[in-house]
Amino acid sequence: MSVKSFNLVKIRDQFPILNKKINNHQLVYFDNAATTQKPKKVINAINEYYSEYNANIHRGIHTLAEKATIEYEKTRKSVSQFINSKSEKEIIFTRGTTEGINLIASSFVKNFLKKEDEIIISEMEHHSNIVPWQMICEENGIVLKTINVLENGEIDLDNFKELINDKTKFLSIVHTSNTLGTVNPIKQIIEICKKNNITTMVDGAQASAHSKINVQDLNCDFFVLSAHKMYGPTGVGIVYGKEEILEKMPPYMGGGEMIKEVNFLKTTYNELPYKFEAGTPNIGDVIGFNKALNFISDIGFDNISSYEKKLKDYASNSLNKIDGLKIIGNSKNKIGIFSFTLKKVHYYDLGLLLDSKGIAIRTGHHCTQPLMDKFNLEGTARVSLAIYNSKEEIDYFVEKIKKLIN
Amino acid sequence: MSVKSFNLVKIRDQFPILNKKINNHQLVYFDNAATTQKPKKVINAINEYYSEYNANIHRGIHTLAEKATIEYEKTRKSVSQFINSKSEKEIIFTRGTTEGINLIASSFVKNFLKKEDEIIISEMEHHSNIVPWQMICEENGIVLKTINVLENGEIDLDNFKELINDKTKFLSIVHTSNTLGTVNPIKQIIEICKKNNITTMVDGAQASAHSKINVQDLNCDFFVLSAHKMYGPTGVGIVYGKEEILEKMPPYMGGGEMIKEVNFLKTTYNELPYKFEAGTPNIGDVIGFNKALNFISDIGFDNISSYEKKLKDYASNSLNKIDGLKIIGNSKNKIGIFSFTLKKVHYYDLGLLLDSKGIAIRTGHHCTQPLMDKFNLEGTARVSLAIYNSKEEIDYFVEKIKKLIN
Amino acid sequence: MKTTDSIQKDIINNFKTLDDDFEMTLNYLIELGEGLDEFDDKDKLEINLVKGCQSKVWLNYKVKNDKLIFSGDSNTSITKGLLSLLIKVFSNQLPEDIIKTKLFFINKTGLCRFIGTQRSNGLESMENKFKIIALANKKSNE
Amino acid sequence: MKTTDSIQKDIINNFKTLDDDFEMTLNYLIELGEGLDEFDDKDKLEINLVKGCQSKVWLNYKVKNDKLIFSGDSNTSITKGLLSLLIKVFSNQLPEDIIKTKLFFINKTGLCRFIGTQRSNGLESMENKFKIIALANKKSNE
Ligand SMILES: Cc1ncc(COP(=O)(O)O)c(C=O)c1O
Ligand SMILES: Cc1ncc(COP(=O)(O)O)c(C=O)c1O
Repeated sequence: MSVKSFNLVKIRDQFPILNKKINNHQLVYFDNAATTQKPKKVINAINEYYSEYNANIHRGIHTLAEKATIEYEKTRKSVSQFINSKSEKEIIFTRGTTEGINLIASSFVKNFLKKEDEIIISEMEHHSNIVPWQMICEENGIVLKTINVLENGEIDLDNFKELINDKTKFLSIVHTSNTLGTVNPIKQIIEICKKNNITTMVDGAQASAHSKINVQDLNCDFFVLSAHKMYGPTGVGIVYGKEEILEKMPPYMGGGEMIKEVNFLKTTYNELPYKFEAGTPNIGDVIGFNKALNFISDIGFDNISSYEKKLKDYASNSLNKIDGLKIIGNSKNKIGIFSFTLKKVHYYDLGLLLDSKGIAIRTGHHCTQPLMDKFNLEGTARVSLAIYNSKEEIDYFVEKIKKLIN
Repeated sequence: MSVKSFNLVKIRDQFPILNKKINNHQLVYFDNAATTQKPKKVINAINEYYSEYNANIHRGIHTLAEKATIEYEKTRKSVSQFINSKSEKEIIFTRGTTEGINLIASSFVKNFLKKEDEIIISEMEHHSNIVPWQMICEENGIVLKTINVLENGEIDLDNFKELINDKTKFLSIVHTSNTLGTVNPIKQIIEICKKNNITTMVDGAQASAHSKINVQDLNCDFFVLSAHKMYGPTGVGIVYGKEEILEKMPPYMGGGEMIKEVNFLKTTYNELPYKFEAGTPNIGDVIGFNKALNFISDIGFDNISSYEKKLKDYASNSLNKIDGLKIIGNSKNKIGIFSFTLKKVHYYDLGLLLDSKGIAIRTGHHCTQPLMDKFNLEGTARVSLAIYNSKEEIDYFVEKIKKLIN
Repeated sequence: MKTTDSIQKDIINNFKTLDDDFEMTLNYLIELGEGLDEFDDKDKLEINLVKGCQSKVWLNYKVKNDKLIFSGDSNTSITKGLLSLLIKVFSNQLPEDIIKTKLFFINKTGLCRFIGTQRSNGLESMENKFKIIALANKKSNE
Repeated sequence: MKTTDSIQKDIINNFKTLDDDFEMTLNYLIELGEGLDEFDDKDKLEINLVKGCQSKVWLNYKVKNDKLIFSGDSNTSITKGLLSLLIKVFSNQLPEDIIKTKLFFINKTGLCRFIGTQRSNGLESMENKFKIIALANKKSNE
């Protein structure tokens, strides 16, 4: 265990929304895979930026612009440390995971793959890690292949190896599934890819708030994430890319910031990371994101993993005791995300009925329709936990479900 | 004059940053073309969203998701009314003007223009309205032409007409120049385009906070803007497009939200406007933006135009009296943006020296290098005014400049 | 026979007693759904289907004295409750009256909460299904 | 001759008296710039140019007793002041000493404010220019 101590009450105190009443009940927020709540320090940082030093960045020389630029770039540095990238130049700000994947599809895959090359993804991907590849494949005659998912919600590694051939040039895979909770053996998968000269991208949207990410250790070429799933604001995401790869990629969007010199005859592009950041960025929220990273680091991943594992095991036990409840995704290595069906109650009814008791869960296909098809489901109910959730909340939730089905 | 009354003190009171001291002087913020400051109600709305009803939108059925979705979509409705679009479906949320232009380049121009077709822009465009066209033209063998700018900073309409030929298929032009302040005769330009079957895009980044935009009256096919230049938060922008044109355009990015059904064999896309909004959007700031639109509407464009015109004339007179000061851009129809050079002081020194007196101006090429080249300048100092600026601030600024050059 | 408008007014009055309480409203809706006549599983055909965001609705009808009699079902209890209200409004009415009807009870009962926002607007599809059926059964010479 | 480090320490002490006051610092910088020896316009050549974000700097040198004597100019007064400090540190030093020097006075004088953030980092280009000149003049057999 870390030397830092873990105090749930103190953590919950930092989230103003957790005091809210929903339909006359204390809010129980179990929709963390969709988006997490935000601690006061994140909200305050945004507030402070707009109240005290709002200015456009990078080109201004006045005091406000200087301060805003410094704070904005501090976040880049924090992200770099947070995921252990070699250099800050490897950190590009986007709107979120989805934009990040599109950036890589459009700037890397489109330019470095050719007709009949192959891309591998898996059956458990989020739509955001499917559709960009479908679009780019269709446009460029590239072939998209998908790794099977096993009945227990794990990736079929044998099938993965079978899919690889001389034409395989790119793999994009989810680190942690937003529907199944499965944590994939990313390092092993990337190692296999490296042996076969396959460029790799990891969708870290669901992973980054729950376990330490070390991109150098993973040795992935790209890693993408969303701030809003990490206690940070909406509208901010990151593309990590290895410097030598980002260097050779053409810009994604054109505009202010990403240029060195503009001329009607010849325009030259800026250096990394600015080459990929056209236009005024989401300054306020990038600055807020830094505080979310601080929030996580202050608790520490040792504490987070150990507490969240306990909570997950507790939830798993409790849910499994409910009559007619079936959990979809039972990987040994998983986080506190539980998709389930109930024999007697449709997930849509369940969602609304729990909402009437103050409990927020998600229902539907969770943007993973191919996975739903695989399991012959139209949708599920999903409980997804975060660092501020408690055993008491799980008890309350289980009690309410039991009442419903009896 | 409007029935609403105009009260500068009350307006200034809404902006917490205007009370700040910068280097021991009261802040005088004259960098509004880069980004405007934000009224308390915008800051509070963001704060409230994160403290009270933060949730991911559109697919959640619990109370928080429902509330967040409703508030998010309210902004779309407000924008639609603000620019008088026919339908809310015509309003697409982006990160800002730059992303909007790239969306149009990538989804419209790339798909509907062909080799040797021609695009017209002008010499006074912002880099964000140059580079995306350069990139798309180079990739697709399309030809980019530029309308001359006259010595007084107005567009050369005769030259524009000469540029049009059978191959001209697209025009993108700035409504109001961020460097010169020039307000272009957009309606007339679009009329000429319509007669020649040219699709039109208006860069409204600098226009939207200062005069009423009516896209149906303008009859443009596309209009783009940034919230952060309209007293709104960073990280939000709008693409307006005529419904029938947006309908036939393929999606820009792939991901969650923009799909109807995903399947490894065949994915179908969502309807407008969601087709163009892949991934979790910048929910908090979109909600904040609504309050910025309220702020503007509460004052009313009658009041805004009349006050800002007075202020502009006052500034123009005052600046013109300064020895060795030369204003670049003297169009009869312009807003309160003044780019200028001083005989005795380099703009960079001027920017820092004024900053030491609390005055924030911008210096450099203002992301319009081709325009700078045209006027044989490396850069200028730029004062850009907004609704909360005052004559007293202009007096203070002029006094400081006069001291400097004596 | 009551007009569609007066039926809607009755519904609004019934819901008033619930005092906008989320839970009571839900339970009442579910009860209403349970009160619907049994729907024959063999009528759960593609052509009778209305697809909402997270639920399915089947709608069938017969004609009796020129009036339309609707029957329906849903795979979720709450949507079934909503459906039962629409059936209450539209059943036993002439096609031309159905077509003319403007649904106003939804906004006045707090039910919009269960229909969901713009995105999951299954209600519009449901309403359309009723009206399309009505259109198809309208006397052609009118 | 003083070492580059001790010159830097002198500069830091001089700036201490300014008490981090933005305006006084600016004026002092401008004064320092004005104190630079006249730079011959005909030496304002492309090869002597260092391009910053918003300003231009020219740097020239001659060799005297194996030591490098720098001269320079800028089109902006404030950058010229900064340049004068760099010249103070590097002028009259042996190439190998220039190469070895780590600039630490910038961070300790509040001058980073005038060099700007990451983006407009003209200082790095200036420092590089000094060191490249030093490298080119280093005795080759060392
Ligand atoms: C695994 C996974 N990938 C991608 C995304 C898309 O992230 P965003 O909507 O923030 O772009 C999500 C979010 O739901 C996710 O869970
Ligand atoms: C005329 C004009 N167009 C486009 C832009 C780019 O806007 P943004 O940086 O918000 O994308 C600007 C902003 O400076 C502008 O002034």
